[in-house]
Amino acid sequence: MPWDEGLVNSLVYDEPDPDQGRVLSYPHALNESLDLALSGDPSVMILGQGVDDPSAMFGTTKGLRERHGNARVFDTPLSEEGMMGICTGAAMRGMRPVYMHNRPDFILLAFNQLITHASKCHFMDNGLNKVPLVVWAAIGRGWGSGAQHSQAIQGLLIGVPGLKIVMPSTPYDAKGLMLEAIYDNSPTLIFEHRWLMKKSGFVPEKKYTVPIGKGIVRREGKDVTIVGASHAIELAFQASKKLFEIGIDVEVIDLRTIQPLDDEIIGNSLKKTGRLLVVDTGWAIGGVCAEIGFRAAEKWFSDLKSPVRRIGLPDVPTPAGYGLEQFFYPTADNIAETVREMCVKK
Amino acid sequence: MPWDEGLVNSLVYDEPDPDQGRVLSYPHALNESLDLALSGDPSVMILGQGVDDPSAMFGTTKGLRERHGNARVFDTPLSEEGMMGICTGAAMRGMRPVYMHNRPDFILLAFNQLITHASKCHFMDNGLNKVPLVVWAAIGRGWGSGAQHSQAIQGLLIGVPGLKIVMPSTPYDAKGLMLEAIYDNSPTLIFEHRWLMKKSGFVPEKKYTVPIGKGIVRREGKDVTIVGASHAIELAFQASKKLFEIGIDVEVIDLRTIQPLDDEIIGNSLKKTGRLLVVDTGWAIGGVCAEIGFRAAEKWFSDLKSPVRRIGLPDVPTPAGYGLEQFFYPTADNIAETVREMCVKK
Amino acid sequence: MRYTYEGNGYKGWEKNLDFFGKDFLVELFYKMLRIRMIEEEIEGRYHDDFMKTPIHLVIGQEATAVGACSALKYSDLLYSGHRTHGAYLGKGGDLKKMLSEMHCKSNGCVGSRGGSMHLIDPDVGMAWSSAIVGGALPIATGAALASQVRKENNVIMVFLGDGGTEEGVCSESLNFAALKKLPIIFFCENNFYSVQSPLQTRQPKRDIVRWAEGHDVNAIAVDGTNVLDVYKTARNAVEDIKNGSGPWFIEAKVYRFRAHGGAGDDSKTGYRDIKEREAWEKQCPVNSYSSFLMRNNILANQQRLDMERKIKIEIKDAFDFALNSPEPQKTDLYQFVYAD
Amino acid sequence: MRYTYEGNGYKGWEKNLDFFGKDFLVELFYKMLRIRMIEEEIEGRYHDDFMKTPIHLVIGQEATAVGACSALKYSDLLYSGHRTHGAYLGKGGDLKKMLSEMHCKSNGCVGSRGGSMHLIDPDVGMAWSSAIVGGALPIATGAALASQVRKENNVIMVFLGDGGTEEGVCSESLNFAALKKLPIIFFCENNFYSVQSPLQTRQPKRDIVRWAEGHDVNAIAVDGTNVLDVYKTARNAVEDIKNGSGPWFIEAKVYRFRAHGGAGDDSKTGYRDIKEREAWEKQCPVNSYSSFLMRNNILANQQRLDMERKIKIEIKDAFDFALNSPEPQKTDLYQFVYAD
Ligand SMILES: Cc1ncc(C[n+]2csc(CCOP(=O)(O)OP(=O)(O)O)c2C)c(N)n1
Ligand SMILES: Cc1ncc(C[n+]2csc(CCOP(=O)(O)OP(=O)(O)O)c2C)c(N)n1
Ligand SMILES: [Mg+2]
Ligand SMILES: [Mg+2]
Repeated sequence: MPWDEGLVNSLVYDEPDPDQGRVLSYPHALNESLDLALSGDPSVMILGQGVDDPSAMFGTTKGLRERHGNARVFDTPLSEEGMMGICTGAAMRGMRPVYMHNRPDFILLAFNQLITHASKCHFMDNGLNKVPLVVWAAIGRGWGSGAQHSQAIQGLLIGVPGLKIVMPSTPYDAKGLMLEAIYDNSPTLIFEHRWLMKKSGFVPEKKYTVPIGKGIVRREGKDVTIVGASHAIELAFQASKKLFEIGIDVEVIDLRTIQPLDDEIIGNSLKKTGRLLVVDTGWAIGGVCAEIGFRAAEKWFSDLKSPVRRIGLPDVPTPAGYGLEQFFYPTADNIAETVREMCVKK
Repeated sequence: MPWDEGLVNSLVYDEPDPDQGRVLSYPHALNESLDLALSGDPSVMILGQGVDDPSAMFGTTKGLRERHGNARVFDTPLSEEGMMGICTGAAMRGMRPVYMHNRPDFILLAFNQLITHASKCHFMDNGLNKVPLVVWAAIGRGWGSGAQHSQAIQGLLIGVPGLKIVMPSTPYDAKGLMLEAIYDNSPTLIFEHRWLMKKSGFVPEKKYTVPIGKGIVRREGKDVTIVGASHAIELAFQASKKLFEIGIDVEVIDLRTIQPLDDEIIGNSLKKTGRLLVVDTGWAIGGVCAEIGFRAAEKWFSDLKSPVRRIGLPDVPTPAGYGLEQFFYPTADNIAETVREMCVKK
Repeated sequence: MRYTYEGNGYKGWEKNLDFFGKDFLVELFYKMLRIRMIEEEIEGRYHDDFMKTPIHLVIGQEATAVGACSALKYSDLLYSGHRTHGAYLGKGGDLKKMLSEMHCKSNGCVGSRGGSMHLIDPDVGMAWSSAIVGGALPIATGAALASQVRKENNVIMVFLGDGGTEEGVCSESLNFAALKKLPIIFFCENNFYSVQSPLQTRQPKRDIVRWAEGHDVNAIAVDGTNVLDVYKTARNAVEDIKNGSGPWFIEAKVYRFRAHGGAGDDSKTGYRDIKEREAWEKQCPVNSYSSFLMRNNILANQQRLDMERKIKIEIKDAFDFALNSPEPQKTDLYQFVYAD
Repeated sequence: MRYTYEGNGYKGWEKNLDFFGKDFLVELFYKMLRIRMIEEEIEGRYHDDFMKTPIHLVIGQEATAVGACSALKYSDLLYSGHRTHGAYLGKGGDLKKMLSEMHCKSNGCVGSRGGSMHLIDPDVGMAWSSAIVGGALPIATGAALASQVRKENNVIMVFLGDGGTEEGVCSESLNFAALKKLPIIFFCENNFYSVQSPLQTRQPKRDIVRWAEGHDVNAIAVDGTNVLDVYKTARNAVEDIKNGSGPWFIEAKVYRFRAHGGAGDDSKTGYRDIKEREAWEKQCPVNSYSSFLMRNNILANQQRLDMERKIKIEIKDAFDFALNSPEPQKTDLYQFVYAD
C-alpha cells in the first residue's frame, strides 16, 4: 500500500551506530535467527501461511525453504486452530515448530488449542511431554487494518498459566529472543510490531540468546519510570527526549518479555522514581498495563509517590480509516503529557 | 458424580428468609427468566448443546422446548465457533439468541467469532447493525474438571471493547440480569458458577431486570473493601463473618457485572476503608483482579492506606485430582488471613 | 502452469439465448463492464494515496459477482469475505458510499470505520462482510436461520474463496445449513490462490465441490468466467431453495488477473507463472462475453462505447464526491462501541 | 427406536478363521472381556466415592477399542478424546497407573493432574488424550507429521466420536492429513449420541464416512460390535498406510450401554428409547464374539470362567494398589507449569 509504506518509512528511528558492529534490518535479524535454528537442529521447523512465498512473512522467512527444504519450511492451509494443534502434537513428538502468523488476530481462531491444550500439556501430563512451540505474529497497524487486523492480544494471554510471551523492540533482541524461544521447552508467543520491521540495528553474526523473563533499562532517569515493550519503547523514548527538555528525567524499562515478568527491574526503578507509567500496544483495560500497575500498587506501594498511570489502546475497536486511526493510537505526545501531569500533581 | 454432588450439596449457604417472598433455586430462577423472555418476545431463542435434553443445562432450560417449540429452543451440533457466528448472524437479523455452554472452556473455541466479530460489528458497521446476543456458561469446579473443564475466562475478555460481562451471585440477580442481558442490544456474556446452582433465594415472580454496570454493597463495613462477583461473594461473606469476630469490619461489594465496571461504588467504599482486596474466580494475573486493583491505584491513590491485594487462581492450570484441587482454590480462610495482614501492616 | 481453464466458453449458449431476453443479456454485460472499469479506475488512482485502505481487486472475477448477484432479489441478502468490491457492486451497492469509504470519509458506507474489506449497504441487501477468512460464513448461516425462523422467504448468499473452505468453520456452517435445510447458497470463487499460496500446497487433489457434497448440501461446479453459466446455476439454486431443497454450494473456477491485494499484478515475483495468468486472460469474463454478444448481434460495438462513456462519467462523479466528502471527527471514534 | 443395528454379526467369518490362528482369536476375546470387567468394577465401586473423577465407560464399545488397537504395534501411537478407558487399556496401558489416576493418587499415570479423561501411558504408545471434543485430532495429526518428517515409520491412530466430526478442527485435520499423506488413522466410534443429543439433531442424514471421504482420505465403515471386522479393517488401513496410501478414516457403528458419563444407564430419562439400548445389547461385542468362538470350538466355557477368575484377581490387586497409593502433596501443584 503506497501511502502506508510511506507512513511507516517516515518513522524516525535513531540511526544505528555502525561502529557498534554489523547493522541489520529487523526482518533480516529474524531471518538470520531462523536460519541458524534450522541449521543447528533438525527438529526445528518453520510453518505458516505464505512463509515460503515471495513476500516471505515481511522478509523474515526469505530463502529458508530453499536452504532447508520443504519438509521443515512450509506453507499451510488456512486452518489456524488445526495447525496450532498440529504444531503442538509435533512438538510433543520432538519437533520444535515455529508457527508464524501475519497478524495476532488469526491466533484468536486457535485459542482452544493454544490455551486449553498447548499451555497445559506439560502440567496435565505430569511432565511426561513437553511442548517446545513458538508462535509468532506481527501486530498490525495502519494499512487500514481496522478492527479485524490490528488486535494486539498479549493482554488476553498474560494470565494464562504455562505460556511465555515475548515482545522485542530491537533487531538485536528480535534475533536473540527468537533463538531463546526456539530452545525453550515451553510454548512461547512472540509478538512483533509491524512498524518495527522498518528498524535497523546492531546484530552480531553469531548465535546468541537473550534471556526470557529479564527486562532491560533502556534509559536511566530519576523522576518517572515508563515500563513497556516492543513498539511502546520507541514512543517512550521519543517522549523522554521531549520531557528531558522540560526538566523531567524519565527511566525507560523495556520488559522484552511480559510473561514471565521481570518484577525486580520494575521494583528497583520505582524505589528510585516512585512514579509509574505503563505503556502498551494493546488495550489498556485488563491487560499488560493493568497487571504491571497492580503489581506496583501491591509490592511497591510505599515507594509510590503518585497514582499509577497507563497508556494503551482506548476501549474501542480499531477504526479502519486513517483519519479516525490518528485519534486512536497513543503518541509520544500523549505519553509526555501524561508524565508531565504525574510530576505536577504531587 | 456422587462424591461431587455431595460436595456441592454440602456447601453452606444462608437459608433464604421465606418472609421476604417466594424462594427459588438458582437454576429455577434462570429457567423462569428464559421462559419469560421467550414468552414476551418471538425473537428470543435459546440454543446450545443439550439445552433440550433431560439434564437441561443444570435445569435452567427445563421445559422450554416443550413450551416454546423447537424452532426457538434447540440443541446444536458440537461446533462452537460456527454456532457463535450463527448466533451473531441471526442477532444481526433481529433475533435475540441466548447461546448456552456447559463450560466457559468451550467458548475459547469461538473467540474469533466472539472477539473479532460479535463484539465489533456494531462499531465496524457504523451503527447499522446490532448484535443482541447473550452467551451463557457455567464455570466448572470440582467433579475432576481439571485443566480443560474449569477455566474461568472472564479475565481474558474484560479488555475486549464492545462486550459486556455479567457474573451474578444470587438467584435474584441471575434472573434479573439474564432478562436485562437479553434486552440489551450488545453482545453480553453471563458467567455463572457451577457451585451457585445449589443456592436458593428470594425471586419475585414478575418480570424485573437488574441493571448491567451497577454493583451493590452486600455488607457495609469500615475497615477493608472486598470487591468481587459470582461465587467469590460467597467466600468473601464467609470470611467477613470470621473477621468480624476478630474486630475487622469488612465491606463486601458485589460487582454483578465486571464490564462495564461500576467505578463509583468501588471508589466510594475506598474513600471510607482505604483498603482493597479483589477476589475473583479466575486467574489472578492480568484479569479482573488486576484491572480493579489498577483502577484503585490510579483513581483513588490518595485514599489507599495499604497496598492493594488480590486473591484469584494461582498461576498454574487446574489439577484434576481432588487432593491437589484443595490446594488450588481460594478459600474463605485465605481471604480472612489476607485481610488480617492488610490491617496489621499499616 | 499449474491451473488451466477447463471450460467451454459460451459454446452451446447460442441456442438458448431466448431464454433470457436481450435486455437482460445486455444488462449483465453492462454490470460486468462497470465493475471492470471501476476497478481499473481504483487501481489507476491507488498510487495517488488518497485511498488509504487495502484493496482486493476483482478484475478477472466479474462474471461471478454479476452472474451470482443477478439471481438475487433485493430482499435476498449477500455476505462476503475480504474481496468485497464485486459483491458490493453486483448486489447494487451505492458507488459513492463505496468510494467514500475507501477514501476514509465520514459518509462512507460505514463511516470509514470498516474500510474496503467491510463494504456493506443494507439498503440493497449487501448485508455484511468480514476481513477474516471464513468469518462471514457462520454469520450468513445465522442470517439464513433467522430468515427460516421468521419465515421471511428470502435467500442468503455468501461469497467465499478456495481458501475459505480450509477454515473449520466452513465445514461447521455447511453442516448446520444442511441439518436445518437453511435457505443459503455458499458461492465459492475458486481462483486457485490464497494470497500467493497455490491450492496444491493447501488442499489435496480433489474438487472442492466434492468436499462440500460430503456435507449433504446440494453442490455443483461452474465455469466462473462465463456469466451465463454462473447466472443460470445461481438462479437454479435460488429456485430450488424456494422449493425447499435446503442449502447449495457452488464452486466457480475463476482467476484473478491482479495481485491478491493492491494495484497491478505480482506474478513476476514468481509465485505463479505469468503464462498462467495470460492464458486465463484469454478467458477474460468481460471480453469473452462481449465477443459472444457481438457475435450473436445482441451487442454492437458502438453500444459498448456508449456504455463506457456513461460509466466513465459515473465513476468520475463518484470519485469527485468521495474526494470532497467530509472527514470523520475525533468524537466519532467513541460512537457505537455499545448499541443503544 | 432411532438407531438400529445394521450389521451381519459374524456371518461369513466361520470360513476365514484360519487367517488368524486360534491364540490370536482368543486373545482378542480376553482383551474385550478384561475391559468389560474392569469397567463393570469401576462402575460398581463408583458410588463408594473413592474415585473422585468423571468416568466415561466403554461398556458396549469394547470391540472397537480392542479391534483397532490390536492392529497397532507399541511403536504406533494412540490418541483419544474424553472416552479414554478403552483406548488406554486396548493399547496396553498399565491398569494400576490407570486406577491410581482415577483415585487421584500421586502415582496415577499423570500424577492425578489429568484425571480419567487424560489417561496416557507413553511406555506403550498411549500417547495423549484431550477432554475437549476434537481437541486430540490435530495433536494426533501433528504427531503423524513428526513421524513423517523424522521418518519414524510408525502409524498414528486417533479415536473420536460422532460428535467429534462436528468440530471444524476435524475437517482441518483431515484436510492436512490428506494434503501431506500422513500416516494416520482417524477411528470414529459412531455411537449415535453426544451426551444425550442424538445424531439427527446434530448432523444431516448422510453417512459420516461419506463426509470424511470428501476430504480425500481413504474411508470405510465397519460394524463396530464385531471385533474381527474392526481388527481386519484397521489392519488393512495400517498396511495401506505403510505402503504410502496416506490417511484413513474408519467409521465404526457401535452403541454405549451406559450413560454418557457416570455409572448406570440413563435411558429412562427419555433421551433415548430403552428398547433401542436393549436391541443393541443383543449385539453385545463381548457376548456375541464369545458365542461365535464357542460355536466354532475356539473357546470353551471353562476357559472363559478361568479368564474371568484371573482378571478378577488382577482387578482386585490393582484397586488395592490404587487405594493404598500416596496422595499428592501441595508442592506438587506448582510442578511442571513450565518445562525445563
Ligand atoms: C483467518 C484468516 N487467516 C488469514 C487471513 C489472511 N488472508 C487474507 S485474504 C487471504 C486469502 C484468502 O484466500 P481465498 O479464500 O482463496 O480468497 P481470495 O483472496 O483468493 O479471493 C488470507 C490468507 C485472514 N484474513 N483471516
Ligand atoms: C469442545 C467441546 N464441546 C463440548 C464438550 C462437552 N462434551 C464432552 S463429551 C461430549 C460428547 C461427545 O460426543 P462424541 O464425540 O460422539 O463422543 P461419545 O461421548 O459419544 O463417545 C460433549 C459434548 C467438550 N468436552 N468439548
Ligand atoms: Mg483464492
Ligand atoms: Mg457419540
